[in-house]
Amino acid sequence: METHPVAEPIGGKPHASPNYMLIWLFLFILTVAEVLVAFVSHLPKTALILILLVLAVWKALLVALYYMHLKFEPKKLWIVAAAPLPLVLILVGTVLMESW
Amino acid sequence: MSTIVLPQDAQGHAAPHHDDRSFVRKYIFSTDHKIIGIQFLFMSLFFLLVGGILAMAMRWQLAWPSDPNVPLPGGGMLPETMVTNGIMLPEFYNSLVTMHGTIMVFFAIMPLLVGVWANYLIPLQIGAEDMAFPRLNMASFWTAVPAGLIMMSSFFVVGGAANAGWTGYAPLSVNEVYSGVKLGQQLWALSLITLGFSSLMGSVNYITTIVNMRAPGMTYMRMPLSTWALFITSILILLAIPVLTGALILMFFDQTLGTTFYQPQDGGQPLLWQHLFWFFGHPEVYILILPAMGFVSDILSNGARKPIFGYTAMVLAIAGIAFLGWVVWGHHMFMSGMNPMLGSTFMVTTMLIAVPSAIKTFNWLGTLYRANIRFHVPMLHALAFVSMFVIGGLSGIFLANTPVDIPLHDTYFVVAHIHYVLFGGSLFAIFGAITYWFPKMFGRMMNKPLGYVHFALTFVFFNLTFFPMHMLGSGGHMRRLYDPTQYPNLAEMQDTNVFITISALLLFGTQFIFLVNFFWSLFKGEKAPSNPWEANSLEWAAPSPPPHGNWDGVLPTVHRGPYEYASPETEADYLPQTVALRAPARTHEPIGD
Amino acid sequence: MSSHAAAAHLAEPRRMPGIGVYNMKLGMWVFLLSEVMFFASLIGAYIILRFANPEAFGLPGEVLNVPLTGVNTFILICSSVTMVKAFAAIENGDRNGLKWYLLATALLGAVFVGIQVVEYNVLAHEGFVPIASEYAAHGRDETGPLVGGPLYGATFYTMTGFHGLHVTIGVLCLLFLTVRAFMGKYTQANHGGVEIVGLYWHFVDLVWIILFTIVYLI
Amino acid sequence: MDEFWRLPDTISTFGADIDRLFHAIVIITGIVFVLVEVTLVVFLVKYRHREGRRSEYSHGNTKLEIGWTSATALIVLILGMVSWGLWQRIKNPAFFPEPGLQLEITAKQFEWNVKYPGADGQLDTDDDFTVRNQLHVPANVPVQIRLQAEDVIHSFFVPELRLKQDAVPGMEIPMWFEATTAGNYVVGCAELCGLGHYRMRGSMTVHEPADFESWQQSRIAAATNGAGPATDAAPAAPQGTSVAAAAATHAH
Repeated sequence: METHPVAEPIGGKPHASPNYMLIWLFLFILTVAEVLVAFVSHLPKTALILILLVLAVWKALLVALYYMHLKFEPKKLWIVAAAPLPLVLILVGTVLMESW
Repeated sequence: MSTIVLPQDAQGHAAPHHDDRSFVRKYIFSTDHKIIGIQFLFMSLFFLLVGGILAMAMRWQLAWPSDPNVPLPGGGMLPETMVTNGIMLPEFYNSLVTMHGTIMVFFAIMPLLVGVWANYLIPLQIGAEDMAFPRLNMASFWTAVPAGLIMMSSFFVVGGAANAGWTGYAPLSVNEVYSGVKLGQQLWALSLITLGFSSLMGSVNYITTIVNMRAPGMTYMRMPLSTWALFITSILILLAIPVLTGALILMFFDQTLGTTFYQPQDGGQPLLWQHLFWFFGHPEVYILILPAMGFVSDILSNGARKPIFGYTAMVLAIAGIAFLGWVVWGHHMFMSGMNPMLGSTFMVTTMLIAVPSAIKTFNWLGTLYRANIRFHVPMLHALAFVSMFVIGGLSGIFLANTPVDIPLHDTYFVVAHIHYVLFGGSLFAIFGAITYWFPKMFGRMMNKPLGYVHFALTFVFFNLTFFPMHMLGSGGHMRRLYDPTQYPNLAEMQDTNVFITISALLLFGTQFIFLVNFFWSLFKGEKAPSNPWEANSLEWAAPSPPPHGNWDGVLPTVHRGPYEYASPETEADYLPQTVALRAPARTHEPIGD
Repeated sequence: MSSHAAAAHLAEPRRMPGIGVYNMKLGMWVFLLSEVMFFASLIGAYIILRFANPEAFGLPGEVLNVPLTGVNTFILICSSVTMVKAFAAIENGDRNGLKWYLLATALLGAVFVGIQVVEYNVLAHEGFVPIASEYAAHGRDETGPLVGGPLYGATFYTMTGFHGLHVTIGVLCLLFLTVRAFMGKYTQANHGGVEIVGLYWHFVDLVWIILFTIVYLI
Repeated sequence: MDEFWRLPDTISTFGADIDRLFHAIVIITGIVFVLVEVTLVVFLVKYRHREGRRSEYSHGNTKLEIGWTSATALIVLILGMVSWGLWQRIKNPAFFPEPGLQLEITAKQFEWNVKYPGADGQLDTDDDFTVRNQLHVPANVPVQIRLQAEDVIHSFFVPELRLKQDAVPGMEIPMWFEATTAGNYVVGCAELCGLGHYRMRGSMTVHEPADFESWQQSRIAAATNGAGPATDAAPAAPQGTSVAAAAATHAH
């Protein structure tokens, strides 16, 4: 039922097509790296958690930017997509403060 | 009276727009945003009445606790598990407390502000023919209805309705060993989860509509403040409701599966519920006031016949309140045993909310300065909002201040505060909004004398009911007490409780004037012109009531902001957004946002 | 996915430009934001509970089968790439590619859910259950002492379970898309549905990436 | 002013500070309240509709707005700063004074069980004794209390002490006060805790230090005389189950 008053054709503007298989390879390597970091390395707990979180966020960003095409969207949509992130940080941050 | 002829006026008097939808498609499973708004209006007015009746029963008990000489009127009709020999049982009183809060917050005020007006006003005020997703909109209403039915049904199940307070603090709310209520508490959680889906569908719709479907010339900074407030409220709903849903799901698992998220056995955390609930709950509080601020701004500017003072500051203040709403939830938990450093941090963020609130209040006063004020009924309600919201806001400073909150927390001071904001604030704004947009919704004017009487009595009895509660609270009167006379220090203040109850009964009785006026005007009211208040915003350019599709196929073009009253560009004291003064205006209008 | 009838007679004058994406896509993005908050609430709960009772949670790999889940993660990542390939195909007008990539995505998603069901089954037999009174997980060797506590089971099943529910819904949507693709409903000019469901599917993948790290590896 | 607000006379050392802050806020908010409401009424009368009048065409005044915004921000920030220290002093265990008496209160539906140290003055030893619904403390001695709950959340509230603290199951929350005036007061529960919430009432007796000593001795004597666990039902407490519950009160 929705109308499409904007110039964009349905399905999005034509955009540069990234190499999806390369992203897939990256995701695969990062996943393997995560498992290795968690089980093979003998890092201190805090460093381990930090490295794992960085790897996870890296993977999540790859998915959001390339597979969800955020990289090729109007900048205004970036604002929309980023809106809940500060709130998530506030919630998780306070919860951590409370726990310590 | 007016020198302006609206282009739409001609269409409004033309042959009615042919509509071949069946009755069911038109009025029951309608996808028309206006019908859905009206459906929400009837639903939430019903729940407002239910919530009011529950409050009256509570007040009766508080004034004459367990007094066989003053039995609860109608108590005889209730089963023995609620009222025995005219004496209300404590478990039923706790259910009343819980259900009054839950129903008023989730099924009366929230849909009255958002469900009704976001649906009805947004497309009209931004110049769209309907919502972005009309069928999703219909689904939103038809999800809210079963949620309400589930909530109401809990009164009739074994053990009665939920009785752990509207805040549902765990472990009382998750373990029937402590509360005596199992099924009622589960239905409570289930109903709110269901309602969450309804709100979510609504807010996705409102946001998309406002972002993508504004009429030509309708830049963001030309939107009426009602729409701005509803826009930001939708964002709050979108991001806050899922947190409540998550928290309720964990609660439901605790209640049904035997998990222990919120129960201290095996390491569960009762405070976890409070954190999640209030992380949702404080944005929720602003969901319940921001739209009211928007409506009041529209009505006030119209009644004052003057542009709203500081439009940009008003928009920024709404956004500021909305953002601060996310970082203050801990002020509900000052006494909860939360880390005291967090308490101090939350105090400062909470007190900062005074800043945008003050901006709004002063700007409303600024709007009245050197104005030419018409005291129509909606205007009176809007003015009552301003003066009552000031009291609610100022009493909030007491509660935000951590040391002062120590004696006041969980007392009637809090009850007074919330009712000054939610009744004195939101509900006055709702009365204002209903009386203001009634002609647009139903094509008929509401009765004026009845409107004035209803306003005056409501204003007086409201203050007589809720102001003394401040003093009860600072006197040490705890909330949610079935029988305050059990405490010798509170028994001394019993005459105040009686006074409050009598005022509350009168306040409740006064509302029937409104109901009579509403239904009488619905059928017998004077026919309304398309712009009875001589207002500027787009909805008044459509016929009253607007046809399906709103604009008869031609989107209105917007030339200016919505508050151009007393503009030097025209003879009349108002200048609608659609009126082009300099031809050809269309091509000269800036289109960018 | 949409009818242009309503829009047609309102074509002039044109609306404000809006955000630059069509309504359904904006709507899906907006909806995903609320999903972010939903999972944030579950993760926040997990953090509070875990910090409050570190001893109630097992070490990585102690109870949970990480190799199996690693394979499952790989499957979900693969399904994301087939999804995006499906979208790329129809963008280029390759309707045949769309069909088979969509089918592959749906199947991979179903395999993910299937493996999760197997995983749950095995774990439940090992005594790793969400119900406090029946928790009896002894870890992977089944002979050691009791590992973790009921909260471990409860948070694990809640977080992965709600993700699994999302995957299941996604598979159903994908099957719907596949059927429509085989009926030839999507064209190079009109394939909004593929993009919308794709966004949802990638988001579900994204959530899994975070959950896998938090639940299984930390 | 206290008459109007019905604030009971405070009997704790920090109570007077809270009251001072309360009164300061009453004055600040009172001024704002009067200013706003009077301005509102004056505007309503002065600028009411008259034939031939036209509103001033103005969209605001940026200077004025910046002015009142920063004034409000300044006032609330000062108020916040002033309250910061007092709150930390009352609630942050790092700033608690050296206790002269340590007690443990366990709340449960619907009673307060107060555990006193026995002759050794130490909690968690064999000679501790528990009294139901009766809190006895000496005047002018800092009392530190470990607050816990057995079942649901309760909230310890003595209006005269200006002290309130939730008791949360699974948590042990410290709180302190120093009473200054001997007398009898009421301990209430401020958090909805079930159907008996309204009668979850205890009594607090503040003794002169010497009297407290003798009260404590009599209790210890009663406990060691083999009269069973030292229990005590609150006088005239209207609990339906009071006899059974009193008998069951544990001597840990």
